Amino acid sequence: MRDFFSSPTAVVGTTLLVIVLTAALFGPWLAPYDPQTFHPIARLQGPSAAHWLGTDQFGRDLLSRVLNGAPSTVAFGVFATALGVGVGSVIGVIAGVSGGWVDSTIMRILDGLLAVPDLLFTLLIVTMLGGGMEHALLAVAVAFTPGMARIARSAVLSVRTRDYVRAAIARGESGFYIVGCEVLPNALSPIVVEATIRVSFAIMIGATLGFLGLGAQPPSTEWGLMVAEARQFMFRNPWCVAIPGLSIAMAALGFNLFGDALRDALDPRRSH
Amino acid sequence: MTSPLTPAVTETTKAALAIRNYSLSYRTADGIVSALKNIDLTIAKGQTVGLVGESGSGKSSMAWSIMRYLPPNAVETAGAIRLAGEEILDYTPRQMLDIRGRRMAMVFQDPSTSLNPTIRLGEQIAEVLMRHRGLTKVEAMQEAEAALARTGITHPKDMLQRYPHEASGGEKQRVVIATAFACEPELIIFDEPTTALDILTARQILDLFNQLREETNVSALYISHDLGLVSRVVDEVSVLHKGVIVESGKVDDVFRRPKADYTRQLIGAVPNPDRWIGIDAPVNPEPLISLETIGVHYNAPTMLQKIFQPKEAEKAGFWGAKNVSMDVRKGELLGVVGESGSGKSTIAKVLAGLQEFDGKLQFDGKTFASRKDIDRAYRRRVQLVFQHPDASLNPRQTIGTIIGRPLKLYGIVPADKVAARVADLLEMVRLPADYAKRHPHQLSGGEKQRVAIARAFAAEPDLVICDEVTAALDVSVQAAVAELLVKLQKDTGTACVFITHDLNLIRQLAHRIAVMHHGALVDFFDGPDARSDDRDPYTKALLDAVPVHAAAEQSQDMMEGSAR
Amino acid sequence: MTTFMITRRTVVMGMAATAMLPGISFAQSATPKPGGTLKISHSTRIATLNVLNCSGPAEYPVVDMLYSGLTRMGPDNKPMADLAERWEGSEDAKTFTYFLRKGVTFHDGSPCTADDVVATFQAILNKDVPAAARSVLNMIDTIEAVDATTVRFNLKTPFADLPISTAHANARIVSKAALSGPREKLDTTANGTGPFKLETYDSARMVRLVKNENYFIKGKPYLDGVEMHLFPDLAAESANFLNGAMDIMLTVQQADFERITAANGITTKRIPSGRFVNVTMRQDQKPFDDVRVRKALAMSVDRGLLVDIVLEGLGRPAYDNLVSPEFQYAIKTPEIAYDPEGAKKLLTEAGYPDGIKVTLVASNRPAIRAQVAVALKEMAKPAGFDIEVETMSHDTYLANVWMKGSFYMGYWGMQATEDATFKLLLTSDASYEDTAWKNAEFDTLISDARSTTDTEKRRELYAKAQELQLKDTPYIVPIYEDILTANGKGAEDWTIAPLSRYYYVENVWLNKA
Amino acid sequence: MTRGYLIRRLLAIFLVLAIVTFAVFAITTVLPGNAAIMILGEYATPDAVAALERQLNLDQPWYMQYFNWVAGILRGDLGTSLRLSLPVSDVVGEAFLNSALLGVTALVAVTVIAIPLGALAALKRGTAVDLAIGLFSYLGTALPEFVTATLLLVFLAAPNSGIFPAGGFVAPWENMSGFAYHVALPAFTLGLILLAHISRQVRSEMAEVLSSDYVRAARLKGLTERRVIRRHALPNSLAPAVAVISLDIGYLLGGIIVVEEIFAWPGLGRLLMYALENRDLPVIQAVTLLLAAVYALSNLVSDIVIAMLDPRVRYA
Repeated sequence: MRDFFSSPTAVVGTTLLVIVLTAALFGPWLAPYDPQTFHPIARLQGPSAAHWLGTDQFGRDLLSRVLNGAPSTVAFGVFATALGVGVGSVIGVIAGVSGGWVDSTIMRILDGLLAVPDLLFTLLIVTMLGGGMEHALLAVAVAFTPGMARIARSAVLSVRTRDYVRAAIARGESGFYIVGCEVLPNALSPIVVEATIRVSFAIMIGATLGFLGLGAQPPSTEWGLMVAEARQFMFRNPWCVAIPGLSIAMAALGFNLFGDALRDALDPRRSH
Repeated sequence: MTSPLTPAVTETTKAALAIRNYSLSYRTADGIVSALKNIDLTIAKGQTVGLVGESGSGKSSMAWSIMRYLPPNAVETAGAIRLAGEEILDYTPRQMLDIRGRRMAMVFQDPSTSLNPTIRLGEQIAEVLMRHRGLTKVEAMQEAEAALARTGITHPKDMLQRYPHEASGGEKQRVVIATAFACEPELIIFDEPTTALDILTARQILDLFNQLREETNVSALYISHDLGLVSRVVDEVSVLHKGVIVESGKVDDVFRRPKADYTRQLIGAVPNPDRWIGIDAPVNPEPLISLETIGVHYNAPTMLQKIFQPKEAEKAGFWGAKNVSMDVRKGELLGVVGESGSGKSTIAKVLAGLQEFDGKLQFDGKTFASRKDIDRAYRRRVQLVFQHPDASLNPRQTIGTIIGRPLKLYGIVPADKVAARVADLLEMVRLPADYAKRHPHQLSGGEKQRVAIARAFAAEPDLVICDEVTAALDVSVQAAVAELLVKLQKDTGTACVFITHDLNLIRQLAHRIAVMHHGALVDFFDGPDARSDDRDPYTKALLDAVPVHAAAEQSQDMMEGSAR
Repeated sequence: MTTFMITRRTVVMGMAATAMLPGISFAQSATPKPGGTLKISHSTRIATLNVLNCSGPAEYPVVDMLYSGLTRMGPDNKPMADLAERWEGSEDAKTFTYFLRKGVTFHDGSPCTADDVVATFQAILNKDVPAAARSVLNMIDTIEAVDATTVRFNLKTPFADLPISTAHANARIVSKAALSGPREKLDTTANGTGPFKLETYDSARMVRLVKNENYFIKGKPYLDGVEMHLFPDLAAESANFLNGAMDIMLTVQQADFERITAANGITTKRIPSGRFVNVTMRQDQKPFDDVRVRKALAMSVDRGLLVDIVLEGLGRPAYDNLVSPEFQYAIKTPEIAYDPEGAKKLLTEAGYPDGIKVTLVASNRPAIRAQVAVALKEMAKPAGFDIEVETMSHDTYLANVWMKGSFYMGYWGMQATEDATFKLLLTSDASYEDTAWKNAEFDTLISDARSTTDTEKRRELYAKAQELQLKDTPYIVPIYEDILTANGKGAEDWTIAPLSRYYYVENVWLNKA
Repeated sequence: MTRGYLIRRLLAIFLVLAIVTFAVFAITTVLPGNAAIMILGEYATPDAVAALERQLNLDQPWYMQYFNWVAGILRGDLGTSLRLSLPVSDVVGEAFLNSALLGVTALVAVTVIAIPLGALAALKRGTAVDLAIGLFSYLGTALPEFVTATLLLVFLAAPNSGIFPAGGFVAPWENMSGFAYHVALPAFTLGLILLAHISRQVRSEMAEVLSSDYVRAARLKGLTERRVIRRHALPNSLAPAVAVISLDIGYLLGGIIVVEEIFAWPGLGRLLMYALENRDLPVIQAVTLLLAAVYALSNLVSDIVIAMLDPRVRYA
């Protein structure tokens, strides 16, 4: 762990992540105002003593809205990824462990799904499902599944041929023990690393869907939606698009940097 | 420390390379780490000097220092390195650019990584000629062809057009050597040039080296961990230990009358085929396990292929083992030797139940005709130790868990006795009992291999298969592991199949030796008969290819004393 | 050039007296110069040119330029002459005769005659073909071509407003030939009698129209051509308009209006209109079956504030009357004060002392629906309404909520008449009757007003209908939205009718050096 | 790279496309609402909807619709847009061309900038230059297109002071400088993520190659640094970069949806959004098909390029 924090990537990533997660966990309680309350006399204002980050078109406090939107924005990324990674990993592990025709059938289908670009795939699914946060979450998860399955499979495959797994096979261990105690613990780190980085993509896709009107819906304080709603006013008060936009960037950056640092720390090839 | 051979000043000026009182350190997170201390080394014109040491001794750092190719965190604290009397420590990087490749060249350990995979071999030789001798591309290619021809490649013109992956390991190393000799340098550094090659190929490269050295009268620094090998090619040798040259001198002097303890220890660790260290042969040999016409076909053609493309199907895949029949006797140590790809590891996998096979295995009255038949009882009684201890121990488990696992799996001891038994096993392989709490990455390579061996013996097996268990270890560690195995065999009466490419080592240990080549069993004989005339020609070739250092036979007594 | 329409019948006179040929009523800023190409920006796609069923905000100006109707609604919201230079209605308001201009030709040169008119109206009435104007013309029994330039409509029931119905933007005259050919051709081609002809139809970027040299009003149009440029992103649209790339911004967003008004050389226009947002409350189920609950909600809406924050002040508070002051028979609607305390009391009376928890559905398009819903949620909170706003995509809304849900946001453009408004939403047989209000007395009032030709009598009937509506509050109508448009320097005489379906581009000219 | 291999790859692509279109079709028909309702909007009356459904053949069962659609495809007829009443091939063809202009501009710009940038970072590893490039690329990957686009609009296309137009399209054959002027911001937005991604990839590949034995060997042969970089290191770090670029085309195809929407670029992305909103199935199908085909083909092309760059890679 000492090595982990010796890289600037890890320090910056962890710092950002702590900020974002704090906002996600305690944001609604930290917010100085009710995020939905109108302040008709203080509309579209820049930062001031009363409103640290300014206000939006209804005079709602931007800081409070951003803090309030943190849980839904971050949770979206985390849960969509968790779901996609969970299902994808199970599929990938099944493919990787079974091998043979099961593996090749699963891989053919995954290749087919991977032929559709991520955002397009998500967009199709979410439109089919009819928009909304839950559907967007499901869509991102579904879109992540094939890629994650692939990564999980290759992680399993690379572990499967390690000598300690062979040793377990030679010992006559049960398949359950081999997968559970020998393969999975060692295949987990690439999956965890990938999942961490993917949270940042999920946050970005979620925000994009919110922006396109297919994700979170008013009066939600999801950050992508906040940018979309404020776009009309962006020349009058750039703060109301910049604040949620940069919040998204910060959250995505945090997960991204943290994931990369994690990868470096876990990859024996890179550490010396 | 003072070198025993302090050369005269006049000699220094004449020397191709003279290193004086040179020290090198690296700045690391843990502070400054010393790599080389007060090195004195002289290579006279036309002379070859050996630099021998185990991994971590600093022998590679020495090569980089001479080539002036050091990482940014290197700190040269003192000394001089002179090439034909010129102080190269003072040279600018630009000046060094003109010296490297022209006046000093280097041959690397692994030709498959030191050649650029995307550039044709011809260009890789020619670029040096164009750079240093100012030849045009056409001239350089002609010259490259000639250089390659000198290395004994049969169709040099054809070879120039190939990519590295289209050439064999030996051919690639010849290309590297041709490149090194291309500009007729004053000094060539050979950094373990045969380690990555097979026995026979290594021998050929060694011969080539000797031949070229005579032809060109080049000076050379030959870096190796292999004492036997060094004794065949060098005039003088320096032994490097932890960054310090502990001894140097004429090769015969050093090997016959080593002065430093470390040299003695090192020489003692070198396998000497004439020094038996194994246990006595079993008195009444009973077969334990027998292999009957075992065959393994990798990438075998599918049924469909056989029907529709019989021609292609014939060629598809290759035989890892073909029609191999032999037996292992109770309590004996059977050696299986061969070059890489000979099928020796395939036999290990078949025995360990890791590889599907044709034919039959007979074990204790039971017959196994397929991998699926192999039951847990068999698996308990036949244990496998892998080549790389790094890979065979699960990095996420503690040593205690790893060694305890067979105990639990096979119910060898009651659950509450597992910890105690693990401690016993650790002690048996000469490791402290508190290692049980550690993770593999906290152990050294030799210690990890001991753990792997302890795990195998934990199952109280009848047969332990050792697949190149010493190959990844340093010489001194190798010897200790081999001894440990013998001791365990003595204590437990377990039979052992010892798979190796090291003929010297196996002749010290094995009661019987099987020789494999291209998947087939070509020779099978009792250990003492290794040198008899009715050996297969391939066996003879292998035995001839293996270097045995000149001093070995003559100073046997003394070495035995130093090893114990 | 002017032919004032003098008819014997007061009823029609009442509406038609001020009808005049286009152009007359406009106070012109200077002598129009001919020539030039007008560039109009818009933000919704022109998906079809089919005049019979187009409905897009940017499709209306295009069909208004390409086609002419028998009559046309003027900027004063009264029918004026178009292809018909005059019309007569019978005393019982059951027979109407239209007299067409002579010598009018379609863009391809073929003459426009009574046969084309008959074919068009028959097509509109044909139930097998989608036609947006059918609901305002379904009282027509038969149409006959009396001669080449005279058409007679025989109605099933008396209907005094027929000249307004025939001015419907989707009731413009299409040639008989086009109607008998493949119907899809109408989507992408146009052969009308309007002031402009179609040159390029690229629905993804730009629709380009060119001057109809044979337009039936001599000397018009002034422009050589008109280009409709599509900018799906509002910010991009306003930026392009402000930097002078576009002459006219068809629709200005409230958020941008002040900024654009302040820009140099830009003239913005605010046209008060009867366009409104309404809250649909299903009255055959709880809790909105109780008029006190509806009244309580009405009192929980701060209409002035809504106009300020949602419309940026560019509209007027409405007090639940579907009929805005622009209508001829609009009554003066009493104001409803924002009174959450009173609303709370009313709710308690109605048996909801702990307030009401309801879900208000809003489509995400246009954004105003969700904005009003979100604002409503905040405003009604102190009164005890715990409103959860559920915003959804428009297609889901149309498929699942619209006409089915119990509490959702509606958004309607201004209708041509009181009759059209009430027949759209409130009468028992209204096309989009989505509240289950169904008031027999109200139905009678509307149907009586239809067949009455006396203006005062109608005023009385419509006043009663509006009062009945206000008494029962079938809908919350919080605001009327102004139509906002803007033209850049040099684009003269640009205007939009309050009905927002009529643009009079033939009067627009470019005053550029 | 045999002909048999190419044929098999192409067949696989067709199979994938068939799966994709069938899936899209099947799901779309399960949804509530259809093109008729969307066309008529809130002016829909049941009989008008029924009439339009008949006209658009939406009253047929979905498998018949799919069958007809596939039959049309096989005849080379992509059908007619339900919403726009124009041949799908025309609508999609023009949009594709416009998207290709944007996409290729972005991709070429990114490739030209990202590879030297990544190589530079690798060569200057650990220095301020590396840090700056790293920071930039991390920021680039963390900004979703709509945020980048919005911020660019605020700062570079503000109405009175703006340097660039806020959107719109000028065809290069009409006016080249106009095209460049209009394509700048959308291409930058589209390229930012890729730029970051590719330069990072090149950096890490290059760093790996630079620490490889053969680069060390090349240096120890006394070759000039210039030759070591250009002949030995760079070409070998390109093959993986090409693989990343082809994967990134997937991002690009997703990104154009947002970018075209914001910058009023009349391409496939905007067409797709419009078709999705209006349930215009033939257009959705054609666009999805096209995007998936472009992606699949770009993967194939990248594999071929990689095989050309790296003689070790052989396909059979």
